[in-house]
Amino acid sequence: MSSSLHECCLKRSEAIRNEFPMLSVVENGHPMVYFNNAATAMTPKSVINAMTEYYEEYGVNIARGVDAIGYRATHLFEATRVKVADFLGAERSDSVVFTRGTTAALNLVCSSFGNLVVEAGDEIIVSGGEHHANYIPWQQLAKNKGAQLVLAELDEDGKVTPEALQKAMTPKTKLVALFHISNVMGAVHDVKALAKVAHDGGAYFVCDGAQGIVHDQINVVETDVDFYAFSGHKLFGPTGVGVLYGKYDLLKRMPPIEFGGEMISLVDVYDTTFADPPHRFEAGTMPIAEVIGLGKAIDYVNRYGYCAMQRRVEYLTSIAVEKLQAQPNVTIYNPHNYASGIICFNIEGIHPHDAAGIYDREGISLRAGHHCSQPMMRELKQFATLRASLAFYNTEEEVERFVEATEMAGDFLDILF
Amino acid sequence: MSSSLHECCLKRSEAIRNEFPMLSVVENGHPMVYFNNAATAMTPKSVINAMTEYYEEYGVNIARGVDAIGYRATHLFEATRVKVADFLGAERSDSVVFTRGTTAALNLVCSSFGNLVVEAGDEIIVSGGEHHANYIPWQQLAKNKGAQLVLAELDEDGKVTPEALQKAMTPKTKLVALFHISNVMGAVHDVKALAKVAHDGGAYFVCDGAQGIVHDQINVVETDVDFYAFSGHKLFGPTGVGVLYGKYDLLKRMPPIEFGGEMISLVDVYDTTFADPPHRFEAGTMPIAEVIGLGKAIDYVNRYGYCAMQRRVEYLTSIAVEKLQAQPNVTIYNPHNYASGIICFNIEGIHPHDAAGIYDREGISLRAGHHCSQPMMRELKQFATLRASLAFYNTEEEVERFVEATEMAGDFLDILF
Amino acid sequence: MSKQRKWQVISLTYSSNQSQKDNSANAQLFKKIIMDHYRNPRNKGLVEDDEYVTIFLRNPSCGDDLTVQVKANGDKIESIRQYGTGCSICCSSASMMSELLASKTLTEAAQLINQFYLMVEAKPYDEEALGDAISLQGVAKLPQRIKCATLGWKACEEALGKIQEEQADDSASK
Amino acid sequence: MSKQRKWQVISLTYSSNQSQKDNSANAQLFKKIIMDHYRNPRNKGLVEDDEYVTIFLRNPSCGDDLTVQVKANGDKIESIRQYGTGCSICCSSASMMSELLASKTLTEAAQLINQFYLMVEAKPYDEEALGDAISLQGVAKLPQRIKCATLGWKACEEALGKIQEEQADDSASK
Ligand SMILES: Cc1ncc(COP(=O)(O)O)c(C=O)c1O
Ligand SMILES: Cc1ncc(COP(=O)(O)O)c(C=O)c1O
Ligand code: FES
Ligand code: FES
Repeated sequence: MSSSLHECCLKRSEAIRNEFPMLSVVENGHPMVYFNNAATAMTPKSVINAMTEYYEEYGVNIARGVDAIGYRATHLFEATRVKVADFLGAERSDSVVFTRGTTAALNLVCSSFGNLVVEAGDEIIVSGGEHHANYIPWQQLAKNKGAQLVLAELDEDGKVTPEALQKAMTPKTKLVALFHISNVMGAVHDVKALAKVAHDGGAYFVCDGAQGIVHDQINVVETDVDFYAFSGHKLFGPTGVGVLYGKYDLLKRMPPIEFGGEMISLVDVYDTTFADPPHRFEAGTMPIAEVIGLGKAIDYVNRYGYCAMQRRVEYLTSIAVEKLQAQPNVTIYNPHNYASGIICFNIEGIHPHDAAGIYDREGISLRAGHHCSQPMMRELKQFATLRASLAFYNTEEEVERFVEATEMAGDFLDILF
Repeated sequence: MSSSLHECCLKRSEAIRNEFPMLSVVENGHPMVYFNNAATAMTPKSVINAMTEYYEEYGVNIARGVDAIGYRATHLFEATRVKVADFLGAERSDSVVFTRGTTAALNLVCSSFGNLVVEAGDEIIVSGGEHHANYIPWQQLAKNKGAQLVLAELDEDGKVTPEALQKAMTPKTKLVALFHISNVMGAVHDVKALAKVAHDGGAYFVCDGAQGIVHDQINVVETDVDFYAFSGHKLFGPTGVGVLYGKYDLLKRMPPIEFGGEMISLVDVYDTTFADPPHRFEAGTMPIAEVIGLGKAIDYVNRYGYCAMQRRVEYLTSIAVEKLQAQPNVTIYNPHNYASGIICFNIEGIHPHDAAGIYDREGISLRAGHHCSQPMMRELKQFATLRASLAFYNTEEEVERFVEATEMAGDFLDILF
Repeated sequence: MSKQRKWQVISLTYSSNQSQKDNSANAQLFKKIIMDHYRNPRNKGLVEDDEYVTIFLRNPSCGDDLTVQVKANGDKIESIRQYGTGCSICCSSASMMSELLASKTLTEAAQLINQFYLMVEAKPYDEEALGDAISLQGVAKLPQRIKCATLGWKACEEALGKIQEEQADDSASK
Repeated sequence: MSKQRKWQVISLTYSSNQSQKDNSANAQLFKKIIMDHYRNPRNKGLVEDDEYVTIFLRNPSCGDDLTVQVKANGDKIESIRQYGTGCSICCSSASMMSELLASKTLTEAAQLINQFYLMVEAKPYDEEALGDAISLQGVAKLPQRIKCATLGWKACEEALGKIQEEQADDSASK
């Protein structure tokens, strides 16, 4: 990580801000403050340019035929697989499957692997802090199989401790599916410890890394997760692409769930033999530009280094939390979780969407709603919350403006006039 | 279609060539001749720019919250749905589901609808001319259900006539899945007549429009297809996006097959109620930039008009076929199918990939292989073929260079030196 | 302040060219009306009564929901109830709707609902007819909040449709 | 033309600075060698014999496939058979492989396979050792065809691995 910037440099660096074109957007007359990074992060120029280059210079299909232009596309596509594997600390690149996103990746594990291993009477453990993408698939699988969905207990920070997971485990537990970082509470799981508890109890461990990949370097070998999923668009990459990492011997056992071009070995009239992983799970034309763009996003993260990004996010989040806490009508549901840049809060007596209207008027983009986690809302006993989510390219001034806007939230009807 | 260009204008128009940056690529020292349009078409600037604009100006998530920037993204995304519906002649835009591509769309129909309606003992009709994406899903469904996969007979052009379909129909036929235009033979189906035969026999009709959408305007209401699938990247749009059109009342009956954000209505601990179509089938973050790009591609096609494109493709294909036929060692498997721009051929005694090497050296990009249709290869009794596929932006000069390269194919070992 | 009077003020303000000051006076009035409906919602709370047609609607863009109950007597609306979780626009709008449409005929109600839709879509509409609801005209410049504002009206529209269906069924079976 | 002689020509050509003419003469010779293996493949056709280890490999980028059979006696290869559908590079390469590796020891064969990989990846390799196969050195500038050229060698490599496994098992069980 020798090439990564130190915090001080990062702070001063206009260069970083220039790399993200969306940072210059003016929203309702104000330079936009984008505090909705946990929904979708901004995309640096290098990623956008790489995709434009694909469409302008070698925008062809991959893995089909042997001409030079097709080889360039195929090569860059497959080189990205290697890059992703390195990024995750995976031992082999063919344990990296490209998907449409985290949701598709988790659904793939569930409908293929889950369907294979879970039987009636088994138990599947999730938490109430899961995003719907890591909750509903398991819930539906349990329902269809006659298995039992079990919710591990959350502590007050919104995470499952290894002890809590241990308590939820029984001899019937077949699989544990938990987030790496929560998208509502920003809680950070000790993935390695949780995976160990699961494995020691004879269960598989699936990790939803949609938020985790952004803020916390994962090593799939050290943590020993069986599956890990994430999306491009949250990691400064494009929409339409995501990754499922799986241990190769597990992938190897999994049947494909989509059928089409490039995933077959031999198609006979009444049956088909399928290619090995990862291609077995990559039917049809892949999101080629998007995979290449994701590779550039990973280059970007590697260039700056997790360390510098993390420090910056924690710093910004801590001052935002401190200033918000000074406002008596603000309730912060996760006052201790700085690492993810996520602040989950409400303003007393003001519907979160009404408050969001004021933030919007002030050019501040954040999110109001259930954040695709109705189970978590139930745990918080809220219909909805506000969520500010910060990235390393945000600034103190932006935090200031955010806090000021919070003070105006009571005038929510003003937006109508 | 008043704004579409006439053929003469189209032919002369440098402007068109300038709209496709990839047309200026130099390949192995020659200006590239791209005759691989059936695999993936080139992307015009307007499409690339629209996606860049998304990432630079409003690259946020959709359908979440109510701020202005999110509204812009959501609005453009949903406006594209209306545009696609209009383009297909569909009556309502909520019968348009966005997917990762044709393959994902056909798999969705198969695993959700097919799984719902097909029972043991039923018959599913496909043809040997299908792309794997419209063959293997049905084959596997039949296998899993104990249903029977039936192949309708192809005529010498490589298509199923309404009479041939009629012959294949039995009272057990539950579903018919056929291409609109074949990706190997370029044969064009009479979709309306085939759908009628299927419906009269009490079966559903699924149409694979991956190639058809490019060359033949479809009206889903007039043809009365139950489902129609296509990809963005073949229609001058981006990778990573496709469309499933379905009759709304059929979509309404279908269970979702992927679970996650934005496709739910209410998530309870042990069960979930799902949103109405199309969102029921659009779990998680969609390929937002790609959908917006697809909308621009449709604008592009609408601007020029099918009519002008078709005439141009037919004209270029007919001269290419004529000139190839003058070469004694060339066998053309589909000498009568000009409409699709697809020429399926082999050169006697030369492995298609060896020939492709010479074309590549000459800067000509075409495809060799089984074209993701091993059943069709069996029908042709070939391991593989060459396939040139032309688009309206190709030129007579390019056809000339293609024919000249064909004459050199015998020197295929030259590429090694 | 009688309803009558409110209407006058409003139509006055909106039929002439206004100074900045008038405008903000107007805004103050409108805000008061909205806040009043938000804090003291009319016809809030549901009833268990088979004579009511009940419609549950969810706003997909935020996840909030609203239930509207309508009871008709012949071609006249007798009572409207409403209950839900929503933002100020949604809740106040539902309250205004319930007040405005109660005791109207089915046809009149349908027309008023349409007028409301026209207003929030920034199209010409009949200001005189909408009562308190014209205080929500600012929604026209917040397209992303149209769904909030119309949720109650949509629910009522669906309820009216159902009532008419039922009435048609009844008279057919007679 | 004896094998010995072919090697000489080749190593000569490649150890000195060549004129354009030498180069093209060389190309002509290489082409002849490749074409000869393509048209008259050595050891082509499979046998039904349990003493052979059989490996079937598919080239995923084109769908072609190749089957290689290897029979060993102790640490020596006794016979190699090959059969498949592939392009000229694939088929000729498999033929050259079958000729070169037959009668080598397992260790020698493994080393030669490695030399071949080095050659097509444009890395330094031992020209003297590869026999006719050096005629395929041009593959090094066609990365998209490396899979074609190496398919036969990969299959043989897998067969050798399997043979060694079997021998290890055998000696363990003794
Ligand atoms: C006829 C046909 N069907 C289906 C497909 C699959 O499309 P995609 O790879 O975009 O999913 C193709 C493209 O190769 C095709 O030509
Ligand atoms: C924790 C978590 N899991 C899963 C997802 C789903 O990701 P996507 O919408 O990219 O499929 C998200 C994003 O919203 C998330 O935050
Ligand atoms: S934000 Fe939910 S109804 Fe207005
Ligand atoms: S092209 Fe298939 S092996 Fe060479």
